[in-house]
Amino acid sequence: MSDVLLSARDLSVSFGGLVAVNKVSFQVQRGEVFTLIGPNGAGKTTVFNLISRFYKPTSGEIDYAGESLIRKAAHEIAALGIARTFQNIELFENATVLANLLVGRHIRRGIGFWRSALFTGRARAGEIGARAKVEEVIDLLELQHHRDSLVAGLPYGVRKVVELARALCMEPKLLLLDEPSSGLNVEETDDMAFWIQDIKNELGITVLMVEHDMALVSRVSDRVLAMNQGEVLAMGSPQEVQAHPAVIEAYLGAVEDVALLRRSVS
Amino acid sequence: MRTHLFNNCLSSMRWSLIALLAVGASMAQAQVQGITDTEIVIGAVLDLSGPLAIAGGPQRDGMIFATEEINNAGGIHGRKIRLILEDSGYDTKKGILITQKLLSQDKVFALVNTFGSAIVQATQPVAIEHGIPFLFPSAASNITYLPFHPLKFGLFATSNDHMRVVVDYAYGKLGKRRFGILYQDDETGQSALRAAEDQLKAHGLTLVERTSYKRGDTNFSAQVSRLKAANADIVVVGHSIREGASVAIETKAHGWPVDMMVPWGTVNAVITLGGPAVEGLYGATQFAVQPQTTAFKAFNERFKARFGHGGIQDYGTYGYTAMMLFAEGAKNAGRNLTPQSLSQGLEKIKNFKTTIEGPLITYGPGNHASPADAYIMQVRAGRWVQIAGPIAYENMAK
Amino acid sequence: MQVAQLILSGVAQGCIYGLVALGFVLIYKATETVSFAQGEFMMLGAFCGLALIVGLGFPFWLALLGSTAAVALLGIALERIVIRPVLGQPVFAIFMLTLGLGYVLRGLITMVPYWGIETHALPVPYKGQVWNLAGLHMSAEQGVVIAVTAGLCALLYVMFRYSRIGIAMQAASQNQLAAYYMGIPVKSLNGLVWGLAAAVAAVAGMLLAPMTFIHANMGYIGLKAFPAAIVGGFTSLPGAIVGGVTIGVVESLSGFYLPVGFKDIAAYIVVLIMLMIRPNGLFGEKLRKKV
Amino acid sequence: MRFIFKTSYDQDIVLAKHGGHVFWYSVLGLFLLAAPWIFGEYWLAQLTFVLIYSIVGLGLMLLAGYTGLPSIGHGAFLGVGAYTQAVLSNAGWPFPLSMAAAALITALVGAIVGLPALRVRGLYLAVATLAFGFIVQEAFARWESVTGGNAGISVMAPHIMGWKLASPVAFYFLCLVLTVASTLLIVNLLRTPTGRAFVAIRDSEISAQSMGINLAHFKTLAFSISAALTGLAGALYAHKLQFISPEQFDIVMSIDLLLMAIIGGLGSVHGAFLGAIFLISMPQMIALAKDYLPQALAQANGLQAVIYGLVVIAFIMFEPLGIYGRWVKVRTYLQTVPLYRKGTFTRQKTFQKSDRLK
Repeated sequence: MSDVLLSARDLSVSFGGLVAVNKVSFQVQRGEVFTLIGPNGAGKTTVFNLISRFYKPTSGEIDYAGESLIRKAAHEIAALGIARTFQNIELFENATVLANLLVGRHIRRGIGFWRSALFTGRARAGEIGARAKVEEVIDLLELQHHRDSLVAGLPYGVRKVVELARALCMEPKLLLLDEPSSGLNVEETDDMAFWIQDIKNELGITVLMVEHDMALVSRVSDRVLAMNQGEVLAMGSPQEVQAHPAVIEAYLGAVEDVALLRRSVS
Repeated sequence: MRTHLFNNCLSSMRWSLIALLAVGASMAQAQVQGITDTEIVIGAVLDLSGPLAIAGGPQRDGMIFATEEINNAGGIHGRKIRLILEDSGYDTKKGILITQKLLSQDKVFALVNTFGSAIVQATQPVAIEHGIPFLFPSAASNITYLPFHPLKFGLFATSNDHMRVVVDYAYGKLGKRRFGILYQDDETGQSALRAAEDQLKAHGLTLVERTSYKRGDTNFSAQVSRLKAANADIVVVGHSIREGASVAIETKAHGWPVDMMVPWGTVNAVITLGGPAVEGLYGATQFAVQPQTTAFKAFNERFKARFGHGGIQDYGTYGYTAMMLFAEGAKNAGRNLTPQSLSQGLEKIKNFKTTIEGPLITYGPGNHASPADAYIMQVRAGRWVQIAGPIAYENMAK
Repeated sequence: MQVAQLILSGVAQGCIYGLVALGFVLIYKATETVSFAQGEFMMLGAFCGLALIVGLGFPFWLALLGSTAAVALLGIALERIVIRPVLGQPVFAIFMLTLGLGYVLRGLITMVPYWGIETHALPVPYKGQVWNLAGLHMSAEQGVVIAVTAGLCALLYVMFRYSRIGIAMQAASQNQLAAYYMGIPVKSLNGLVWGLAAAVAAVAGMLLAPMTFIHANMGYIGLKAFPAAIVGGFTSLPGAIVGGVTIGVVESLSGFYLPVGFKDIAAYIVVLIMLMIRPNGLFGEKLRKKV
Repeated sequence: MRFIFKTSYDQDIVLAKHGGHVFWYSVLGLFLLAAPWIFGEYWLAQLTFVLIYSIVGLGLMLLAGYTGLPSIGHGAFLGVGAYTQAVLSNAGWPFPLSMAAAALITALVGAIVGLPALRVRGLYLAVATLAFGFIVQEAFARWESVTGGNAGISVMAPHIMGWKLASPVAFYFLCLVLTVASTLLIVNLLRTPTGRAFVAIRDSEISAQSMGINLAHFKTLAFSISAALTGLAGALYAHKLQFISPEQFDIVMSIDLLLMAIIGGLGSVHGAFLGAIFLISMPQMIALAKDYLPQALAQANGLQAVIYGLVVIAFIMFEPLGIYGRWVKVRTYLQTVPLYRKGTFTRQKTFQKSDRLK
């Protein structure tokens, strides 16, 4: 499979002298699950934030489906078909799950201020269409009985799923998952793995994720990229990367992460 | 749209009804708003909590005192006055709402001494529209009696008149030539400014410096620097009480011994606040608390007994006079009291004067103007002393 | 010469703004809330001092301490009763809460018969004295304001730098949760911070009183302390004073050189410009949310 | 307890969710239509003010409640609308035109004031709007050729083609129509992508962006709509008071408006109305209460401020969701009694959200 969806070339960013990401290059193939691993502060999330254009790279290029992301604004990324979730959940706390998911349809709203204000027939049709799509996702991720509850009241695990659902409602081509299993218990992690595979196989969505739980990583990833202190350590199949001496060394460097390497922590 | 039209004419009927009530002449006594066989309801909108509560408080006491005197003396043709005092906090919106309440809820017969130019400007039309007499408002501008209307009567000296008196006095008696003015940045202050400029023009002079402050300002050093830089030999502080004292203090802080005048607000507060700094300050007032005639002394003792704190003063005298003036007009109107008969009753008043020293008040058909004369006062040894008056300004125009 | 004179009086006025702003910053740093009631604390401080001097015949300096202490206690009490229960609610709600607090405090003062609605002069030993330094006139009032402000800043600096409690406060203001885990009693610290802020405001009130007068609405000067705090960067203590002085001087100069009216809005124009070009103010730190 | 079985998506979209809604809102509607014949002149005037303030409340609700952008400058917006209306209708414009102009001009001003919102938020934004408020008020006082300066200007009754809405009743209905229109506008926005974008911005700017929401566009939009409604209310306000002067649109007015929204209940359309009712009726209630209070207390000037302040404090401490929030609880209780579970509404304590972090 030689069809590249996203490619980063010599990506670097530094905040006030501190180099967070240094000359990182990688390519994400269409239809694969590509995972970034590495100890805390390795710069994985920073790479995500570069892709979603929250940060501006000091140098380097990011191309997505043939066009450069560098010249895009943060809010233009979604329209290209890139959705993401966040390490520590960024949901719309004081809205219902339903409302959260409907926001996912924003880029496909197709009506402006005046049609909204007057609630024209087209607005109504749009609403019903959006709702139909949202319901599909709700069924897929089994959120039915949370539909009308406020996010603020939901347990962590469910929120994690809601955030995933919200991303799926965007019908993205590329899905960025930032530590999808963090804070989940074993069963929830299991579901998550299952869903990630579904997303890849059933929905045909390419997934780029950051993950600590190596069990999950090896289970769903096609390829893994290990980072440390903003630099690429190794890239390849999960097994290869885990075996890679540099990677082990890096993890041993940070004791608490050895634990993460060995067993999956909730 | 039809409903609109419908309501429109319906309510226009209501309006004409109110008008009829107001005109009242043809109607039975009982139907005049605010009048019963035993009672006359009077409304007053004062500033009791706002920035000018310093003046509103004394006014309230003056009005209450007058009302009690009248009622104790048997009232007016057998009717006692019921005085409804409301607090506007010197807030225009609040003033308007309260006035609407007095008119349509408390059903007052007349509004006496509404306080504050902006509030008067806003509420006078409403009252007149209701056919309710709008009497003796404390607004230092001639809108209190102009344009002429049978239900409008002025008593409060206009800022223009007093400013002109003050300017004349400073020019003629004090030989001042370099006038600087520090006026409060609102309508009253600005019209005072215009009056000063106008009167100076009559003497062939112009202001050497004009600067303003906002109500509640705390720091006047910039303004005083300006006046000092212009080397004024007298500073007129337009429309203020608290600020007058502040400015006096500020000039001392600048080591600048300059004469100062306030066209009104000769209240003791200025002295208690300003202390030695206001010694020698000139001021003008409409009703003087001197000479201390025996009659006045007795009056003031009664006043003290009633309200405690240091006897009647400037704004108190105004409130008192306003109520007495109303009573006089109502007496003249006779038992059949309507807005019209009251108006005619007031127009009968000639050379009216209360126990308190003041200009002789005279109204007449077509003349509801406030008296223009003023007493010139000065702070001497820590108290206001009357040094001239009552005098009116010389109108150079004529 | 003229300019120097204007700047001098601007600085004096600015110190008042600065002191009130100092209260804002203290509270904001510690609890990330803004107390709209600072101005009212200032007003209370002045009234309290007046009561002590006129009523109980205290000497000025003693009254200064007395009212400062009293208002500080009030601050602590209010934090405990009103603010602490609502911590965790949106910053904005707490802001409105302190607004309501301001209404109540101002209302209570005006409810005191006669006394409350009247304007009072604060008798101080140095009243009316004027110093003449090299052609510059400075009233003793202004001098005292500047001196005390400087002293107060030094005091606060030392306290935050060296005393354990000061350091604890700093820690808490950096990261409440972390500080809490480190065993710092964050809650009672917040109480102290409120007390401190109230105290500073009270001092400002006592200093302002001789220059202007004491009345229920004198607290509105707090509105000009907001721009001061923003200009200084809402998270910097020295910034508050610098911001205050900046505002004061700009006002004084615009009052002299610019046409009527500019003096009154100078502060707000300055703050808008600042927000446009440098939202974090002169000394504010820039923080970024981690996602 | 009422259970609603949903059979179509429409049921979540339509405004009246069930028969109860239909019934009660029709009752309210009839009451409002009959009001002029139920109330005397004075109370009708109060009701008219309630309507006018409700429109402001809606605007403020959209901005502060739904988009999370606090404004202490709405007094100034009200002023811009009022002055535009005063000047134009005195210049002989028919009221539909002048009111449209008032709304439009205020919307433009709002868009400008919104500019800082693109860079700063929370407290900083609040101060920016505060500063703007002062500057605009100063402009009213200075621009004498148009505004009449501190002298203020009196406003003639709304008129069109010679027909004057001079009577309080006619004017009441004008306010009623505009209030209903504004309400529909807001609820429509809130059930469509635009409204959800506002909420998204309120709760998490960062993920709103990653959902493809253009912050600059929607923040400016929120400010413009809010300002437009406030401007429209200002136009009505000008006619109702018949006289406007700069000091009417000061900081105190802005704060009152904000408190109105808070007390009514941020983030609920009902709140806008409840808040307005509170703001207007509170002074009346106190006036009535005065008759029963001891003289010394009743005469005290600060009483109103104290009560006002206490109410605000009480609401934020015990009922952050405002009057509407309280009502919801009472209603749920009545519906579920005796099955009502204690603590149905207990909020879990959240850690303080940092406002410094953007």
